[in-house]
Amino acid sequence: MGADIRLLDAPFAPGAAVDAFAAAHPQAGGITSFTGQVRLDSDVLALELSHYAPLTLPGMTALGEQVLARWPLAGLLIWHRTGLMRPGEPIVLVAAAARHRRDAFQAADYAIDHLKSDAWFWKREQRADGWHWIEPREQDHADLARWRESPA
Amino acid sequence: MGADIRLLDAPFAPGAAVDAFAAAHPQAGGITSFTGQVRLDSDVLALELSHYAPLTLPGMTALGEQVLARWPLAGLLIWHRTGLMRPGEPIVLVAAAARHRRDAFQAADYAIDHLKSDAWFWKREQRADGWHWIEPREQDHADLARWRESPA
Amino acid sequence: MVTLVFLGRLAGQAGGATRQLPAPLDWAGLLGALDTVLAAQIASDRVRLALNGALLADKTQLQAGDGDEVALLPPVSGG
Amino acid sequence: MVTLVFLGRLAGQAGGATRQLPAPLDWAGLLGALDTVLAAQIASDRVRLALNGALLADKTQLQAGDGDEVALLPPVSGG
Repeated sequence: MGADIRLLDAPFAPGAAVDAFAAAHPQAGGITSFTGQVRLDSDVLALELSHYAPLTLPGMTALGEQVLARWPLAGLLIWHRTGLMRPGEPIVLVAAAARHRRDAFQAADYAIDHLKSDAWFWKREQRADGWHWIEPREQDHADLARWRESPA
Repeated sequence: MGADIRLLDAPFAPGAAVDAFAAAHPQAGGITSFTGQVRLDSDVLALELSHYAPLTLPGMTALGEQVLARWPLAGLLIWHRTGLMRPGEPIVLVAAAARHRRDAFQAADYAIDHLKSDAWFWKREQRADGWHWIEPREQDHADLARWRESPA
Repeated sequence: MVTLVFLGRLAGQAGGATRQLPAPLDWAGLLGALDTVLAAQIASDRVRLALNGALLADKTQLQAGDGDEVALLPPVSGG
Repeated sequence: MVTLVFLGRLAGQAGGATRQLPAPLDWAGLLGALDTVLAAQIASDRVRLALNGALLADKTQLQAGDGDEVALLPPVSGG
């Protein structure tokens, strides 16, 4: 079974995607999902995500294979928006279906942590004074380090 | 802000609930949710959950308050079905919205681990040969022990 | 009267989800009113008692009066 | 011709997402064709190069021919 990996250039509804994903994996007892959305922040008017097609989708696909190899999952979904997004719009959806909920939690957690490093996205925010590129965050490095210190 | 805690005696759609929850917390950057559903298993025809109202809802409410006190969340949702359920139907939905995704993951993970011990539910499965009560699982004890060993 | 509420598998073993017993009712009276198999189960460490929705720290200290509800709670089910 | 693709903030600094340079193109030729500020950024350890979608382990070994695409990749953004 392969993962459901998509780059989307238009808004999507995470709930409908997760319900369809859950229904497609009725042998799974649990589905963990994570939705990242554009935060409503008084300063941010819009967010733009750019990607480099020859690297971004292969990076997501490789991550999907890595997650499927590491946990016994019934299914895995990784969807990521590109283009221009407004506050409240979903940016990313990760869902993992598994027989046991610990596997579903760890797989979804790992996937979202690694999506930042294994897939190539560049973000900029539009504020009142113009567009600003978003730099890598220290917290992302700390999140990734968790997985190196203690194998799941 | 209080948690959205419900005991439901009829089927519900987790996706619509999570989308509404996400929309209600636009200041949160991430929403982690867990859906437990009745596994499609060749042996199991139906699942029945019974509860004791004077203990079950207060147990869920206390758990919600505990989770809100432990992590900086924008919102928390804990819904649990009771009554008779067929394979594929959702049993439980937990969702945590937070500014930072690590908080959302840990809060949802903790809530579902503790729901088993802090809320009072008794389950039985209908198989071809009749109804069978489900006993506590060793894995549940191991899941709870994780939180005692390492504070989040 | 005191209402007993049997939860989970105890309901099947008691032959019903509820039963009425005369008030007042204490721990010895409760055990004495049930058949020996059911009484032994309720005496086990794994079964807890709630009086009007409040768990008893020590179930042997049960003191139920007229109109009270005593719930008999076996271990909850796993996931 | 070789197509350069500037990603992220490099696109703004290059004044456009793509640029064409004559083939063949090596690392010295690339740096020499860009203004000094942009060349210094691309020479930094934090910027990686991909040739036709494949990351180069050592970007100074770049050898691009006619029709090739060279992507200039700054660090990806945090969450």
